[in-house]
Amino acid sequence: MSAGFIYWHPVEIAGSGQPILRENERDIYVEQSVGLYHGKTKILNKQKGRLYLTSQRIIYVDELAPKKESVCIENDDIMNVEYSSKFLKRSAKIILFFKELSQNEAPIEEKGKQVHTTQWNCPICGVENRIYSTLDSNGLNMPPCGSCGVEVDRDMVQNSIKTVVEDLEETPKENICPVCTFINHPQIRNCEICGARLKQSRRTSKVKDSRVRILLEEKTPSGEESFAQLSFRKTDGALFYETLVKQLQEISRKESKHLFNQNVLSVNGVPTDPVIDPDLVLSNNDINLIGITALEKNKEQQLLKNNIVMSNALSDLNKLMALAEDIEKMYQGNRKSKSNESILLVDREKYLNKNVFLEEIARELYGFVDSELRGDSGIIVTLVDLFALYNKSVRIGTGLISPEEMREACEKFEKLGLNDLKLIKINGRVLCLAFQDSFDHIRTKVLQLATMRPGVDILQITTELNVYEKNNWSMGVISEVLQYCVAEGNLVMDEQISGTNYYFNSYWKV
Amino acid sequence: MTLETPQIYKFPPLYTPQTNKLIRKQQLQTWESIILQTCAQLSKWCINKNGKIYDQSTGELLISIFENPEIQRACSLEFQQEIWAYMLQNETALQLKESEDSNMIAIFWESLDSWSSTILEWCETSGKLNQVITIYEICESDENTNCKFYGMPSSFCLLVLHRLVDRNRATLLKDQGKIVGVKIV
Amino acid sequence: MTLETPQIYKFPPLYTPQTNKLIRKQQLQTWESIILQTCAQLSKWCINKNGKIYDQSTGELLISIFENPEIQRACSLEFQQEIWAYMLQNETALQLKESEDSNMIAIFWESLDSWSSTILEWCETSGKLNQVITIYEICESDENTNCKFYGMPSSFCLLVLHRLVDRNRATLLKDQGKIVGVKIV
Amino acid sequence: MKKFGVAAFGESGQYDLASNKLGSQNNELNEQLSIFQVKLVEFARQHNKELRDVPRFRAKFMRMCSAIGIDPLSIFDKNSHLFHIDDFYYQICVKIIEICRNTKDVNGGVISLEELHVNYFKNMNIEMEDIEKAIIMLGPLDGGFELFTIRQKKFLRSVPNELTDDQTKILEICSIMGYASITLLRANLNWKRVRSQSVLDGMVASGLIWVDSQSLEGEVLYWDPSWIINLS
Repeated sequence: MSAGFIYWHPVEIAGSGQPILRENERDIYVEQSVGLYHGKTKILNKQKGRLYLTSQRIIYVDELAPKKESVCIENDDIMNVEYSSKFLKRSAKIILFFKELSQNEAPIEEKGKQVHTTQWNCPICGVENRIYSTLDSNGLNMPPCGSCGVEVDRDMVQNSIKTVVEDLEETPKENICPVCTFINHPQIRNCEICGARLKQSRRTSKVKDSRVRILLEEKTPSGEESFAQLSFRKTDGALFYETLVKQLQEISRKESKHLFNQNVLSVNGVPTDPVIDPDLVLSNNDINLIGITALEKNKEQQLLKNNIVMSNALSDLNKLMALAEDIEKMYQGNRKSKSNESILLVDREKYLNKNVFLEEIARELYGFVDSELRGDSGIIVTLVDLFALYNKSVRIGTGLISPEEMREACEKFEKLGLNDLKLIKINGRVLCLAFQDSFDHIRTKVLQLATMRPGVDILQITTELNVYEKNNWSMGVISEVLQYCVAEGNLVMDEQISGTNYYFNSYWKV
Repeated sequence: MTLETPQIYKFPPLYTPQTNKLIRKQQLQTWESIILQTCAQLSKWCINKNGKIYDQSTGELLISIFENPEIQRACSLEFQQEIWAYMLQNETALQLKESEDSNMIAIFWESLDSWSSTILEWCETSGKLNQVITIYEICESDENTNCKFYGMPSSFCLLVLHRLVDRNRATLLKDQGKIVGVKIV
Repeated sequence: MTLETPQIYKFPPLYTPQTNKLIRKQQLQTWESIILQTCAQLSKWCINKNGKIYDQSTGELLISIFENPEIQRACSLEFQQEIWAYMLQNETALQLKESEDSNMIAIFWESLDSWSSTILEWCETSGKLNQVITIYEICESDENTNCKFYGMPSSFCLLVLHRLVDRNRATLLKDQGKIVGVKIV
Repeated sequence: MKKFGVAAFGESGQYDLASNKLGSQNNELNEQLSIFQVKLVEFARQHNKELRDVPRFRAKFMRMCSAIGIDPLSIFDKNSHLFHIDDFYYQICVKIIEICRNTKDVNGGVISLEELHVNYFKNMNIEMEDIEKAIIMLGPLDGGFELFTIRQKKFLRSVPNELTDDQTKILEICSIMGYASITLLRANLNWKRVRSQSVLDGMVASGLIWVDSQSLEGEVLYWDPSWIINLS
């Protein structure tokens, strides 16, 4: 059982099919007809449902069996998010990368058995705030206040700061809720009475929650999966993605203020320049910025920030590289990022001899065709289309491959044991890559269609094949298959000025 | 009079020349049988190349074989030529040479032999053997209105008589090159 | 102001409905993108069915989309209907119901979702949350002249607000059936 | 725009109709971002060598380019490409396939090479022989991509079925005035009406020419669409 499964949690669903939200959980956005993937494989009977983004979780409510099949993912477990736009027939996807377990546990252990909580009340709105860790001593201002969101500077609040040290003698087995002191079951992440986050939640239990049913389509030969994918069938999911990114930034900002990167000098080898505070770059349109602080962040400030980033970015190469993501974020506002992270960098220079490189390309190609193009009835894709698709979506950033190499890689499938994908030539002229029985499958499909609906044309066939059944047949391939059926005598043509209609050949025996 | 056409006449691909060779051949055969059947039903010996058949008396268009208004389909001109070429080659039709009906085509919904034996048999029964008779007398004289060959155009009748000559059961009498009569033995 | 139109706008056959089905579909898509692009450039939310767009202030005709005087070509009325039907079906346009502008069509050169989020975001930044605001205040009040939705016709604004109601982020206040204000949460 | 086949992925022009912008962008911000884009391109050119040597930088930079919407082809010409010289040609191959698939429903799969060069590649100083070299490279993929010339004008066909002689003659006539008609065909090739009608109808059926029934002389004209490169 791969560790990835522990991130899926059960959800209680009301009779109406609506998820029952926790105490102070606020739902932000709903998306229709979404499918779930665990790693690269589809999760069976979780392919069509509604997706709720809330302030704490992403909840999937299945359409067919809401009570049984609905699951959710905690926002805290998500490390970062990737968006890949609609591509050919492949629907738009959001890839959620989960935090590794180890990272979760480290901060708690390090601090030994005690947990420090500091309380202070905000001079503006008087609300008593509490955070679970010590204040960074030299920080100029306090973290934003929970209700009015104002970051007050330290000395205004000096007298009311109280740090309380609680040590965790009581066995971790018990799970006392800090807000309403109700003792919860150790595995529960949110207090059942008031829904507040429980300290225990940090220690994600290793064992998979038994109430969740995850059946994968079939075990593909991929290793430990620590990411999930949300596939948007109807809309392009851009709005959902942008709101989710905002939400994750909100969470990470709250956390990162106290736990990570405190007064650290350089981040992965590139010195963090005090002038550039990562916050500076973020565009000002946070939806869920609460309270009056949102008022000051307006366009002028945004322009100022961008200028600082731009001038710094172009000072030298290292700076540019360090700010690559930030620059992408700057453009995030008006342009979806099209590139999707290729997990494995198959870079040409890395390989000594060409053969090994080609084998690696063949595996990457197989994975791409299998996950992106394969529909219910397999797939046939012309080599030319595949060449453009593969280079454009997977090879970006790691050097393209030549048509020559593409063909040689395809000829290696046999050797690599990936023999359910092979090169075929339709009508003796168009070279395609096809899954084992895809050609017979589509041929019978086309003949059936012609018998059921005499006089069908290529437009109707393509819609029928691709829309009603989840497939990615290109018009080029279908027209080749049609020509094949005509050549073998099963179909006869009715040529009109508006195009060609096809009939099943029921009169002239061949 | 309602004309029966075979089921396939309402099958749109019939009007598009099929690329598969085997099917193309059978398609031409189908057209040939449609044309023969239609001419037999309307007992038309010669029809225009464009496939339009008019009623002798009223001049009203009975049928245009190559066009089917019901399913808005029609054979292209090349395809029509191909069908005629097929029938000529199959000797189920013959291009009439005379200048003015150069676009008339004789349709043998019954073979020339069978026509020649019908006329031969008519001569024997009506005692016309060994006498000179004119083509008009064969085709249009009112006594053989009920004969099968009544109303046969003279050009067609000539073909039949030539067949009889080949079977040397008849000799043609020419007057300055124009055939006037025939003597059947 | 010079309006950019794609290359294909100067292609005469674009104005004739194409008989080839595939090309016809592509033609409709091209017309849809021309209309969306033109409305986006002129930031017009609703235009007349006949494709003529007038300048709000001067009333002078800016462009008549379906006619291209340069190459003396114009779309026939039925073809215009077909283009509108295609866009309605594609949900990139919407027929406005109210009686007096029955031949006005709302053009979504940006999706209703994005307009609703823009208005939502404006409410948050300008602190108008949880207050009752009128449509006039949103679209025509001079404080948000530089907002993208300034000058949006009220009928279009209503559509956007309904979308917000669907996302249960707003409630509409009706007074004898007529909508007077909206409260955005 | 709903498209089939590879055509579904395409260039998002300056009006990305599908993407809904959450932030309220106005022109200052847009301007600032485009100025930065230009500066970034120059910067990339100066640091070309460094970028090429460190694979990690190269990957990050390319990804940033595609996120910002800069077509890598526009930054590097032949001698300064990030990976190695051939990549430049592979990039052109991909772009050619993309454009052919995008415009297939408009020009029936026949595209004029001059227009392809002038409308798309010229401003990235990519020359005609680079394009032709890329097309030849596509050979091994057996995709039915083939070059042919009509009256010294080069065309690229991206659909497997070949043009008949009659169809080529008609495209020849179209290359003069942009359209063909029955009278024109009779005048130049003295084809009878029957023959030109059937060849023209065949071309319309296979999407090679468009019909125009509003011509001034009242006769139906058949226009050649192979010059149309970008649709937005």
